[in-house]
Amino acid sequence: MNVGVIVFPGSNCDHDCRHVFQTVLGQSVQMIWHKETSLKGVDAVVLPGGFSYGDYLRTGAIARFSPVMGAVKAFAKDGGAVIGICNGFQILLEAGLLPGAMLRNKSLHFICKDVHVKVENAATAFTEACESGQVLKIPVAHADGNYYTDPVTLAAMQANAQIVLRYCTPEGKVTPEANPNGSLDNIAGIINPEGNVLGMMPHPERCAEDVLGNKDGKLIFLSLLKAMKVKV
Amino acid sequence: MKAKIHVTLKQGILDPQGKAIEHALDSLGFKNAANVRVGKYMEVDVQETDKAKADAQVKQMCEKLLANTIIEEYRYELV
Amino acid sequence: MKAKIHVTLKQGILDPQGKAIEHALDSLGFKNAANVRVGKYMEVDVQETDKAKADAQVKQMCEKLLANTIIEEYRYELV
Amino acid sequence: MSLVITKELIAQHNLTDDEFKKIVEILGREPNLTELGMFSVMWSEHCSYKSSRVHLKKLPTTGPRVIQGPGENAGVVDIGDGLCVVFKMESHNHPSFIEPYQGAATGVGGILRDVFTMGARPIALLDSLRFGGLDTAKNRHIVKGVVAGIAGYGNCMGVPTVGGEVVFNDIYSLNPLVNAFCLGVAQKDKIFLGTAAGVGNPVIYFGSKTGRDGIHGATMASDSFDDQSEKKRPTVQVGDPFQEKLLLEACLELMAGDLLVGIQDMGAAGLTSSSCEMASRAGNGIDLDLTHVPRREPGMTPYELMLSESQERMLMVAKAGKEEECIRICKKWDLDVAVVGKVTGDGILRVFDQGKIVAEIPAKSLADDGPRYERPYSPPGYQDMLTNLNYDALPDVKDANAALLALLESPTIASKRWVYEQYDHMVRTNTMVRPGSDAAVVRIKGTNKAVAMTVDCNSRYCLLNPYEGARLAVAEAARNLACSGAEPIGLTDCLNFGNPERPDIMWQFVMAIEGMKDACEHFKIPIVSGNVSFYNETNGLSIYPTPMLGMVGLIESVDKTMTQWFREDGDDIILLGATREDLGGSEYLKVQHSREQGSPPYLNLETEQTVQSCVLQLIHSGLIQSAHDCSDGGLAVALAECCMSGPGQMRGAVVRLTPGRQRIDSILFGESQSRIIVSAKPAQRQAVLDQAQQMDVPVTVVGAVGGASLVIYVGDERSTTKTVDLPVATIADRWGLSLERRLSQE
Ligand SMILES: Nc1ncnc2c1ncn2[C@@H]1O[C@H](COP(=O)(O)OP(=O)(O)O)[C@@H](O)[C@H]1O
Ligand SMILES: [Mg+2]
Repeated sequence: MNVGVIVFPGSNCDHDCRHVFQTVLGQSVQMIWHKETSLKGVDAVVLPGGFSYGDYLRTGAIARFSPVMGAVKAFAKDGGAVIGICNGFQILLEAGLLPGAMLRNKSLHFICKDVHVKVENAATAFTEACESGQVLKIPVAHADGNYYTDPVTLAAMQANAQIVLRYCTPEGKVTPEANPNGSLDNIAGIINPEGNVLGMMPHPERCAEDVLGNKDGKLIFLSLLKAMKVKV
Repeated sequence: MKAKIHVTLKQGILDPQGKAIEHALDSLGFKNAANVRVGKYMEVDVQETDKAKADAQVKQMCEKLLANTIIEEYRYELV
Repeated sequence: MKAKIHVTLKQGILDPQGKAIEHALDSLGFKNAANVRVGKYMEVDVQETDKAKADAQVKQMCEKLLANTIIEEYRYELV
Repeated sequence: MSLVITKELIAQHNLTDDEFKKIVEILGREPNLTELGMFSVMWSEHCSYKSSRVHLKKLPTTGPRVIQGPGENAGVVDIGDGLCVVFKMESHNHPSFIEPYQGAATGVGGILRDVFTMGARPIALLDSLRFGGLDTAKNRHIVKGVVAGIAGYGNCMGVPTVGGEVVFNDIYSLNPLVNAFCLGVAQKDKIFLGTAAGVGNPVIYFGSKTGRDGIHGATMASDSFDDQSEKKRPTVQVGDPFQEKLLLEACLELMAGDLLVGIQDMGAAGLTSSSCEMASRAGNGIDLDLTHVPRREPGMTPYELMLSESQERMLMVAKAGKEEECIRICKKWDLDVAVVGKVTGDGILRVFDQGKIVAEIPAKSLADDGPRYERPYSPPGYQDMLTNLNYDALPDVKDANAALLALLESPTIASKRWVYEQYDHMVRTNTMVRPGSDAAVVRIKGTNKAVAMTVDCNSRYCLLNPYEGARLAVAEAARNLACSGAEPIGLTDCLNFGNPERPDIMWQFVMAIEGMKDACEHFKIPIVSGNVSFYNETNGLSIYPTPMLGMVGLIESVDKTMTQWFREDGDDIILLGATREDLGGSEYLKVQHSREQGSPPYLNLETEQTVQSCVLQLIHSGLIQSAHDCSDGGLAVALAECCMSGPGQMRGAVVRLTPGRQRIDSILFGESQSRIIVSAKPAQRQAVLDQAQQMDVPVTVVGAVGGASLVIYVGDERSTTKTVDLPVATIADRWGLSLERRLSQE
């Protein structure tokens, strides 16, 4: 598979995403500068974490106007697989590729720690290597992960099984205590109705290798390979 | 012309920053401070002498970039 | 009474946010937007009917908490 | 500039009459105002090391792995595989007191630039912090601001902050310390130096525009605080980490091409220091034309442009003909860039503005010919009072449970989770051992290796005996690395002291240098970079001597990495090293008896090294499951940490300590050195004991992992009194949430 990792000014998990696809999973990776207007024929697109444009104004607010975003939108519209992680998720929200918006964490602090998320929908291109209800331990690292959307949209997302990942306890209980940032309905990751655009706050690329002590995140990437019928 | 723009969270959206400040004011002894809301204030020089044109432009800036209308509302004045 | 408080960076202090927004506005085609400065806007209800007292309190709030007077300045109105 | 240089003006620039005379001698005339400003910053304590240089020379700086020692932006040490690590530590104390968030943030920005300016990609940050107690709102404000500032900058840069140190003591209330350490990785043959070689080569400015910020920052850092300091506030610099991230990527791209001769960041003293230092290192001069310098504000004078400390700026000397390519790359990253001068052969830093010469000074006299002082030093009269402590007047511990809880809750010992959870400590996906173990461990991609890093200094020990304190700091840092499975390969330091013009402070400094020297020579650890911060003093009250150390170790194979926490119920708990009656200077004496007195713990470097070698052997031969050094709070605290600091499940332990004739409190809480708690599967017990005995390391099986409580019997096998008996959940709660609870009061 040929994966495109978009590099915005201020992206800082771009190398980490490349490392996972290239070194851990043996796929080929293109780094795509935000000023490009074509995606060079890649099979899937990653919007990596970081602080695009310093997260000034609002997270993702400026990045969504980068020239490359036109191509990303077109790619998504054609059914191409797009995953936005952390800042990437925030950019997808600002770009309108996913519904809702991010508010400051309830604690107002940046939070970096392992959290647990429950796979609420294992029938997506990004989770099919997981069991339904499986609990994954994946770190978060953000200051604005407090997901918000209006009640109507939330109800629609619930009805369509668009809420893919929810913060939970290690045992899989979705409780307020397990919610690290105040996110609505403990939302950690959502997908579009068509099922080809995923946004998630936790960083699966940070836990995809034994040497880092945790491989839960690898399942997200393996799912994508499976969906694309790539053998690993 | 100078645009003075206020971007605030919509009514009904929880404002964690406002809450924190309210709490802090309270502990500092300002017991009669309540309903703190925090927003952004921006000043932009718009090099345009026609007021109507400038107005249209600032409105566009707000809609497109300066405010996220899912969670925020904006107002501005031109001086 | 409601205090409407503006906290802005002092003249000469670097405003990275303003710079980034200006740049973004430019790439969006708003070529005539310049000198973007970003500050905070806060509203606080002050449960106090005496205007002079309220004024003194809001000033104190700004000095003590709401503004970082080393790099920021503030102004407010009471309505 | 026809301004008359008055005595007041000279004094305002922190120059002495003699220093001014020397300037006149160098120039053969009176300086103009711009020149006076340039001399004043370059000859400030901060830039010239005028009080410390004669002593710093004593430190060992060479070794088989050392590629670049002190004298450049950062030190460079070989780690094999054609790679090297580049690291340094620096202080940003004064600015962080004035404006905690921006002060700390720009401190991180500065140390990052020092590392990437050498051609290395930064892969880890650590921060060593000293604050006053958390019972005042002002101190809490400083703590929150500093931590948020470090987070704000490091997180945005995408460089993980993987470790650090935070100590609380009221002596730091008016002089908090913010020391930041950064480590990067580079190819051994791709190191860039700050040199302006090659007459005719273009000098290029890039990064942010120049504003009026931080003018006189360097002189401020060389000045004590007093009630007048408020007035100096407009010098606050604001950091823009986003800009620095672009600067980093642009630098690495510039360096990947064959474009540059030399490069240096503009840190303290901005354009002045970067230009004269680069020229001086090459024995050249530079013609600098200020007309082209990108500026943020109109009307800036040459004085302001030369002295501004605006952040996120760099100066490079390109190969002739390559300027277009350099400019293209800078523009790609949206940076301001301009050719501002060229290298000359006459050794003069000549500054032009609008066609006129505004300054003309031999580069070498600015950069290297600053004054050197052999300041007088002698021990303070109160030194004996500090060390003489009558222990008989202090009752032994009655309620060890309460004493242990009080220690675990004391902010210096309590978990620093509240701090490091605000730092992105995992970005770049290298962090094998996160904050919370003895040292942070970061793997080196593309190899099977990892580096371990730690920052350490017990400044109370240094107060009581600066020579011993410095030796102890070196020993502790090395021990932390050993417990993580790493061999020390290099050291950087950040020497924080009071006013060097006071003989007692200078004595502390000189003694600390001697201590570092002796310990480093013994362990064969070279000091490859560092920084001195004097004048940490307010209204005559100076901080404890705080020679902060940042030590780097190498782990040859990632699977030989060790952590401090207990891993499995049923494992044996084994103590390496001997427990003496070492209560002097302990955290226990401070918390329980409000004393910061006595002699610091005894340290024998021989013994220390053997214990460290022993634990490394045990790790390499796969015999142990965990290793944790005993430091602040002694054995009881170390055991508690083994129980609860792990990322997974908490574990209890049952331990028996036999006292001999020692005080109970010294057994539980004394800070005897050269001790390490290891745990091992019972099947490995004999092998561990054999290994230790063979190396002559005192070794005792003291208990076993298991249960839900930490139980410590102090007495022989027959004694059934549980001196300590606390549920692990309780100690974890007190230790884990102490900082958060204290900081959440407004
Ligand atoms: N305490 C010290 N021990 C060893 N080297 C030191 C010490 N203090 C300063 N140095 C070295 O002196 C040089 C100048 O340091 P410094 O002025 O702090 O650098 P910068 O210009 O980057 O701020 C550096 O190479 C530094 O490593
Ligand atoms: Mg430097």
